[in-house]
Amino acid sequence: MVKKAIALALILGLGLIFAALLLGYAPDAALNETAAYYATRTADEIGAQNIVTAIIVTYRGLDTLGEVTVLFLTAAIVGLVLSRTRAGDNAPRLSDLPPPGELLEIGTKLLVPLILLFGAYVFINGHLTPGGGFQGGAILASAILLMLLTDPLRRSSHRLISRIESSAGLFYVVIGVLGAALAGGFLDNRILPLGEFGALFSAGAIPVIYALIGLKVGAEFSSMMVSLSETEDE
Amino acid sequence: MDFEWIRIPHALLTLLIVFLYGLLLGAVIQKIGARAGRRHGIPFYQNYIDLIKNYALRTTITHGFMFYLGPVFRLTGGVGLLLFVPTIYGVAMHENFSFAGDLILALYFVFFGSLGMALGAGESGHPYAAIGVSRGLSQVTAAELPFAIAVFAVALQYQTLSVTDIVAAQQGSVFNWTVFTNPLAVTAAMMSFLGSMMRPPFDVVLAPQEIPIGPPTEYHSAYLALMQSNRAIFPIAKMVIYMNLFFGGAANWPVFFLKVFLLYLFAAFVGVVFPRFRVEQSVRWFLVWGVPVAVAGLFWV
Amino acid sequence: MVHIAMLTGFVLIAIGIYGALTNRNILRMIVAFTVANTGVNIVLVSVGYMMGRTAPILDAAVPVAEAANRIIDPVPQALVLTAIVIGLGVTALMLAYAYRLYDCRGSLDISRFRDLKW
Amino acid sequence: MKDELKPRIVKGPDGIEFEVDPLRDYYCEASPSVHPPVYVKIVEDFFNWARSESLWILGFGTGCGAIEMRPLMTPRFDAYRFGVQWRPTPRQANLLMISGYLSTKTLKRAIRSYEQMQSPKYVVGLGSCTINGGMYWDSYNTIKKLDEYLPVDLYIVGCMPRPEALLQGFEDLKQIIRAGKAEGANQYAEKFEWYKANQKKVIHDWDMPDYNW
Amino acid sequence: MVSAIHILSTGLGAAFLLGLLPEAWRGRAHLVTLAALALMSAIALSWVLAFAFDGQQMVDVFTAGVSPPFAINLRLGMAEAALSLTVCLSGLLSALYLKTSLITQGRRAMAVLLIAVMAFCGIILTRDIFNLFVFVELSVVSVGGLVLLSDDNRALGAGFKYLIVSQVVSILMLLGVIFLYHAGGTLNIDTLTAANAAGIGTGGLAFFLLLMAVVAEAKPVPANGWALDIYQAAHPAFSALFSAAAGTAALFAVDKVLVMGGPTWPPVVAGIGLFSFVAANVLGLSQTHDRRLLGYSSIAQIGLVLGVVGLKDVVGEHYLFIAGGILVAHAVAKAGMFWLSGLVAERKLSAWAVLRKNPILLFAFATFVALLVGLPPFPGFYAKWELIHALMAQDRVVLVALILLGALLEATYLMRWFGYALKRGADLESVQFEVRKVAVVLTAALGGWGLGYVWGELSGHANLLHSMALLFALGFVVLDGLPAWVKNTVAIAGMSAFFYVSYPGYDPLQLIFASIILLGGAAIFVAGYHERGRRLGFYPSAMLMYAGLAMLIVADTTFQFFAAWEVLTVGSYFLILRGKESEPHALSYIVFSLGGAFALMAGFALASGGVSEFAIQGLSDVAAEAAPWVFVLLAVGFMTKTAAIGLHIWLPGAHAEAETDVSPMVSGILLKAGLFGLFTLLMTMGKTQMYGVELTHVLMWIGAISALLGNLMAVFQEDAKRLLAYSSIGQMGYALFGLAMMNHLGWLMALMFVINHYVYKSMLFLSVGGVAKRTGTKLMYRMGGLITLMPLSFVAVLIGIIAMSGVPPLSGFGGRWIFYNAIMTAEYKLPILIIFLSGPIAFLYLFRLIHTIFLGQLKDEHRRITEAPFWIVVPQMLFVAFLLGFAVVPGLALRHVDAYIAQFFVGGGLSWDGLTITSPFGYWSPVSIMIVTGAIFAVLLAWLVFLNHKAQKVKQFNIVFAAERPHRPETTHFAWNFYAPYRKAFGFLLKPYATWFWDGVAGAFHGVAETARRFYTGDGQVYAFHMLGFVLVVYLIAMGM
Repeated sequence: MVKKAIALALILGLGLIFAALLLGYAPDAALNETAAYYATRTADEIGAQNIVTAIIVTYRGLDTLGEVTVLFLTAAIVGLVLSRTRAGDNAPRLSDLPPPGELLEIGTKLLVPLILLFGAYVFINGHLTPGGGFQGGAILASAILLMLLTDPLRRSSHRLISRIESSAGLFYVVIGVLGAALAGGFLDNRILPLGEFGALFSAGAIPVIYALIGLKVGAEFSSMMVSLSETEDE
Repeated sequence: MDFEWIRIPHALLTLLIVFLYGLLLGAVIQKIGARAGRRHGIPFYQNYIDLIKNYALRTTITHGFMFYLGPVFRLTGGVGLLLFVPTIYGVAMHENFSFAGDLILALYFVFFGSLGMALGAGESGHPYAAIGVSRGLSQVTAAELPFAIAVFAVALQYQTLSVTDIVAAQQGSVFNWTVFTNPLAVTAAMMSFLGSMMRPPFDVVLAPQEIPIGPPTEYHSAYLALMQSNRAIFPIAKMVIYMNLFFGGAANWPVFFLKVFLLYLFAAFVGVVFPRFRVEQSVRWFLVWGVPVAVAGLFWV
Repeated sequence: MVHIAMLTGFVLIAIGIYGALTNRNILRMIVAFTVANTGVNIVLVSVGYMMGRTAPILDAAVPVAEAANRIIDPVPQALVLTAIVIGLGVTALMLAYAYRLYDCRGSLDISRFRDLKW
Repeated sequence: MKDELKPRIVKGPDGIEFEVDPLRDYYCEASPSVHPPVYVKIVEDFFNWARSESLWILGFGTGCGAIEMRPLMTPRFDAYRFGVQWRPTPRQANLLMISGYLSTKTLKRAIRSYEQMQSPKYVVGLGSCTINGGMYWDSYNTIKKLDEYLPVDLYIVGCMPRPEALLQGFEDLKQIIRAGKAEGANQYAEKFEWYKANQKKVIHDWDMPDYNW
Repeated sequence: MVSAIHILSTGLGAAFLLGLLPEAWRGRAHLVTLAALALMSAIALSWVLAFAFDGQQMVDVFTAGVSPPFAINLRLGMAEAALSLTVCLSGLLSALYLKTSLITQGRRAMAVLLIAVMAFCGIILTRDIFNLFVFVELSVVSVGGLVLLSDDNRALGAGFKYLIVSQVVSILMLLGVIFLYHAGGTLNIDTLTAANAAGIGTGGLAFFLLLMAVVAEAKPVPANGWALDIYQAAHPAFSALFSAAAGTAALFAVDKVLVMGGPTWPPVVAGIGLFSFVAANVLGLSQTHDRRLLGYSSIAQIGLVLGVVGLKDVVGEHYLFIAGGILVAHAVAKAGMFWLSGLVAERKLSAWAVLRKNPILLFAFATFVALLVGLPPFPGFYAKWELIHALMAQDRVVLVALILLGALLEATYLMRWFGYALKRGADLESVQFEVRKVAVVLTAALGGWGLGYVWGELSGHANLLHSMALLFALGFVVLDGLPAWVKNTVAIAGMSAFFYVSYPGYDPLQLIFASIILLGGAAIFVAGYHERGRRLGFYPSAMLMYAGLAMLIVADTTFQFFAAWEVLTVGSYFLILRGKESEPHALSYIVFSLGGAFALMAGFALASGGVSEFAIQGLSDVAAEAAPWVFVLLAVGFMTKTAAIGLHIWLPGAHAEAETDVSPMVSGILLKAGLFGLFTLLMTMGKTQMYGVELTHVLMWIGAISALLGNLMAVFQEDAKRLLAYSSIGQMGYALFGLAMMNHLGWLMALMFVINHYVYKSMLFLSVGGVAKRTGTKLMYRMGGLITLMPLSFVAVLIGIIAMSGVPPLSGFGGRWIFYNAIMTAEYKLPILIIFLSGPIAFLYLFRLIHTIFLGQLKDEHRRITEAPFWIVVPQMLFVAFLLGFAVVPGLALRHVDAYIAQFFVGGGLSWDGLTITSPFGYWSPVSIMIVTGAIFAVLLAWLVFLNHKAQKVKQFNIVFAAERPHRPETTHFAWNFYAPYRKAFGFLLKPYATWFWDGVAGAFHGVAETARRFYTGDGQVYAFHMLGFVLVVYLIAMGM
């Protein structure tokens, strides 16, 4: 009880700060300098229609690299943690599990290729339309999730997932380094021609990076889900 | 300072006079004490005989080398103390070796004998000797304090540490004596004097039956003879200092004899009247009564 | 509008944190934190929102020349994406922890993991 | 033999063990030797005079006669007049007064004290008990003839002798000393074996070296 | 030059690359990890070197080919490069250290480690607040992962607590970032600063949230319970990284962020930092778990740097030097300590005793402790000096006091720990340490020394590692494998040669001290020949002390003086610690010494007004309002060394329990350092008044009371060496008294004391030590009658006590004589009473010393012992000869000094008339006294021997014993409680008030620590409460300001 009271008091205190922030907040009338720069210069400098993508992949590419790394890290750690407890070989017992059902099985077979395709679409078009590597990657991973739901005992290849994940990451870093070497700086997308504004193959290396991110995110989510599902074995 | 060899026989003469007088005085004082108890007491020449008797013993024992050194230290202390202070004021013959040092030398030389004696007594391995030393040293630390302060007061008063100069400053009239110019300091010093004379009430050091006379309990024959000699010389040497510092010194032997006798008598008088203190009692007595008086004397200057 | 969204975000944060502070169950704490994270994300996007403007995509509807006056601030949108993904990562990590904690103690009560203290 | 006098094995600080024999290690083993007068007669006479005029008694009351010695210090008798003084330690005393009967237990102490005195030293037996046992002639634990154990220079008879007798005794002792006849210490050294044999005959728990230096 | 971005890309690339390697290639994967970390380190190193030597300017690294603020940029300056290097190296070494563990865990674990290091570097390098958030989160996640590597299951709980708190922090941070963006229209730190975003609208609040989030990463007290749990439970190699790298990164982040906030916030950060510093150190006092203790220490150190960061404006140009110095020293030391803890099997502090089995590790441990405590010649030392001076320059007295208090507390528990390691756990089984891990630890230790050198070069003062004396001392570390006698010879030769070379440069005062230190030290070393074997550790410690002393007396500036002071303190601490039972005493020694040293530092800083290079002579020109405080601080500092009463409680144990030939060094020589300091102080500042009280009069009182109580306590000691130790307190009291009299003869007397005390105390300690060696005890009543068995030792003690008691004709009398002459002109007389009383008391204990040891009854078990070892006796005989010589011709030394002192006091000096020395009041002829006394003595001795030469030699039980016989020597030796009657009279003065007081202080601190640490309940939610509460409280305080 005391604890809740203290918690409440603290939250109230925090609320005061929040209130100050809220009351002191006045929406900008015009874009601030940074946003205005992005609005006006993105087309020339980056060649991407989607300004958010331009910011994510190029202007703030380092953030994104870090973000990808967080996922990579989490996946690695989850793998590490869960592999440590996965001691011994308790063979899963099929009979314990209810059958997935025909609808799910067939639906999965039907949907997984579609989902994969959609995911690829989303990350390849990331510089043009809303969406991008993360969204696409998440969609890719949902396909794997579906497969796991259908057959909880399916053992996807850790090795493959990890290969995809690592090579995507490595290429990402390599592209970044190339940017520093060939163009204006680390992760500069202009190592490839900017192309025609609004075209699929435009905005320099952004589509490549987004593809890599998509693959990587997809692989990482998958790897986490696989790891987590494997813990059910025990 | 140029040294003249004639000083040596002169000093020895002083020593002889003081030694003989000291033995006599010891007996006389004892006799006076006996008279206070309505006895006759020892003959006045008894000390001489005792001394001869002790030299005449046929067998002796020794506990080791330090056992020899004890009495030697002791007597060296007494003789040295006497000879480092001018005995008779204004008589070059009896200035002894006072060129070697001033009052401070005399003050510290007092300890020379005590320390040596304590060592020799310790060598005997006798616990009573050690107990006696323990008591003696304990008592003397407190007893010396009023005296040290009084001496300091006197030195400040006359702005010198030279005994001769201090005596010189007291010449002219009886009222120039320190005892009149700074009675408080002298009072304090006389308290110390009582403490250093090994007479009641401060003679628990020698408690004759409890710790058979303490430090010298193992001493006999010539060892004892040397200590007896010291018993004759050392108190007088000390009284010479007192006399010089506080009572105008002595310009000739008769005055010397008189003043020393009176000083001795003072100690004997107190000793006859008062019972014995325990060590901690005497320590407290000096701290509680002696020191404040001495400090008052110091501020009197 | 903006204030309402923002208020919602703040309330969600407060609820989330309160939940995390008072629920002893680790899984509930994790859920509470995701609630709080959601609140933060709402606050993030609401900061960039401007009334009457459109999404920052330079297509036919928004020519480059007018973009500065037509679109909302794209930066919070970029940030929120990163924040979401990071939040997800941390949540996953916490879940992994939850799994291991349960594994070694057989309990998900946070107050049972107090053997390190003082 | 008492435990503390038995040889014992002791371990030194360096860990090496060795034997300690108290009688040998803690006590001087030398025997007393005879010290005849060495100076020419006149000097020896002078010294004897000094010795006689400076009698230092060991303050050790052995028996009931000790009571009679106390008055000697009082104004009435005042033995100090005659050069007689009491010393608390045997080292400085040269006259041992055996005051009355002497039990065998006290004999041991008397012997020790006597041996620790430096020669020339004198023994005076007080009262009949020291001569022949007196009224305790058949006692199981007093010695009968002091002379068999210590070299007595002078007996003062009486049971007990009065202080006046003691004063007279001192005068007699002085005469003996001046005459050079008070050589008890040398006699003791010469007949040391005999004295020891007599002493050990009555003292059954002999637990000291043969001669106490 | 390789761009800084590649520090990050290398880490990331390698992490991803690891995923491509086959699972089975674990060894190779580890090599890849090491290579990547090495490459990152190399890049950072190349930049550090470029900044240091090529005059390279700070560079901005743009990403995305767009200039900031529109794209993220990194910045690389000297600080960034150096800190990145620290981070990368600690990562590299940890990876090396973790080899086995990493190979077992596989490549994913290595990837996590790589990313952690990369993230820390990112935090340091980035100039974008959101990017900062990303790197912070990366570090959070990777730390969370690494914690899982621990074998300790409890680490899981700790890691989860960390994540809980991190969630709260990240929420705050994101809110801060976004509102700051809103206020400033950008995410770039520099642009935000320029736009004063924190001053616009909600920007201030947003900045506050961001700042709190970043500060939280620096683990401030009390919002840091999670960090302690992690330190305690995580794998030590990880904790090393966490402490060294994460702390470094977090601090730098605070530094970066703070510039945005304007002037309001630095004081807040400083307050948080210093509070953490002090609080963590208090809490550390009651820790018994080694890693948790390191955690507390880590938090404290980072708190200190955080404080410095907050005080950036105050410390001004030295900011990087100070903050960097403390930070890198902390990083190296803490990493090293954690690595060491991985080599120790048990978690008790005393379990570190196992390090004794390997001198390299012990050396490393000592180095790390010294780095943390900030002892010379390590960076923390220079940094602390500059910091205190910079603060003093701005009159930040309270801050100075807080910092010094915290530093002292930290030193206390670290030194205590070091003492445990050196002295506890008697029988250790042999342990095999992995060479790889030892190499890692050694690298860190050597790195620490390297940093010491670098900071010395940077300091603007003379580099301590260029000092001949110190180098010579450190050389003994290298020579330590040689046999003791070789080292002994080298030491003696070296000190003599040093004296010979330096001789022309000394003024008379310095000459006296130098003779005692160098020649006297060499003389005591002679006793060292009796030691067989190698005597590991002795010579470096002793020479360190001597080096410090030698540097002290020639110091011109306050810095040199202080540095020398610390060096000698450290050396003597190691020396004292060598004794068998000396561990607690060595601890109290070092704590008091450091406390004193801090007082000195504060005093110097105050005197110089914050100028760090300040000539000692300048003390005479200190501004009037500061002068009394300077005087008090310096005097207190020096008096801790001379063990003035009240500050003395370390001395008896330290001196008594030290080894036989160490006691004379620390007593006869070391104490003189304090006197030298007091000389310097009084010579330059002279009489100073505070609120109308003449401070030299206060010193007189202290000196007099020290003399009295020191002597009095010596009287009642049963332990011979303790007796001598207490006597030293008394003697130093005398000397202090003499100095404080502020007249010619008083000073001369003090100098006499300097010489005499050295001689007789060295001699007595050696003799007593030799006796103790032979008898196997220091308790006097268990000795007795040794005179025939150890005659030479007896002679030494005899001469020693005659000299010491001041009895003519030996030289002690000279001191007394000068003393009496000096007090004749003293203007203030009251304390003299006490001195008078204490004088004769010396007789008591001196007699007891010689009597109960050498005279009286010999004990059974001592019947076969022999004279003390030859080489212990040799120096004693040297001293005897010297004492006799000095007694006859004291003028040899005194004349020069007398003339030297004459320049400070007009008149009142001595004059030499042939062999007689005269003062304005009296005279003294040492030769005559010697001859007269000697002649009388010789005649009487000849007379007595002639008469009694035939005396029968008797044995010890041939005593008159009231007609009985003694039973045993033990019951016949009157020795125990020798001065029982005296105790009845003076016992009330002997109550250990000072000990009670200091015990009370120590107890209070421990009590506070014991109570306060219960604040960390171990509950993750409570920690989150702490975090939130911390933020709110800081908010309220900041709003109130």
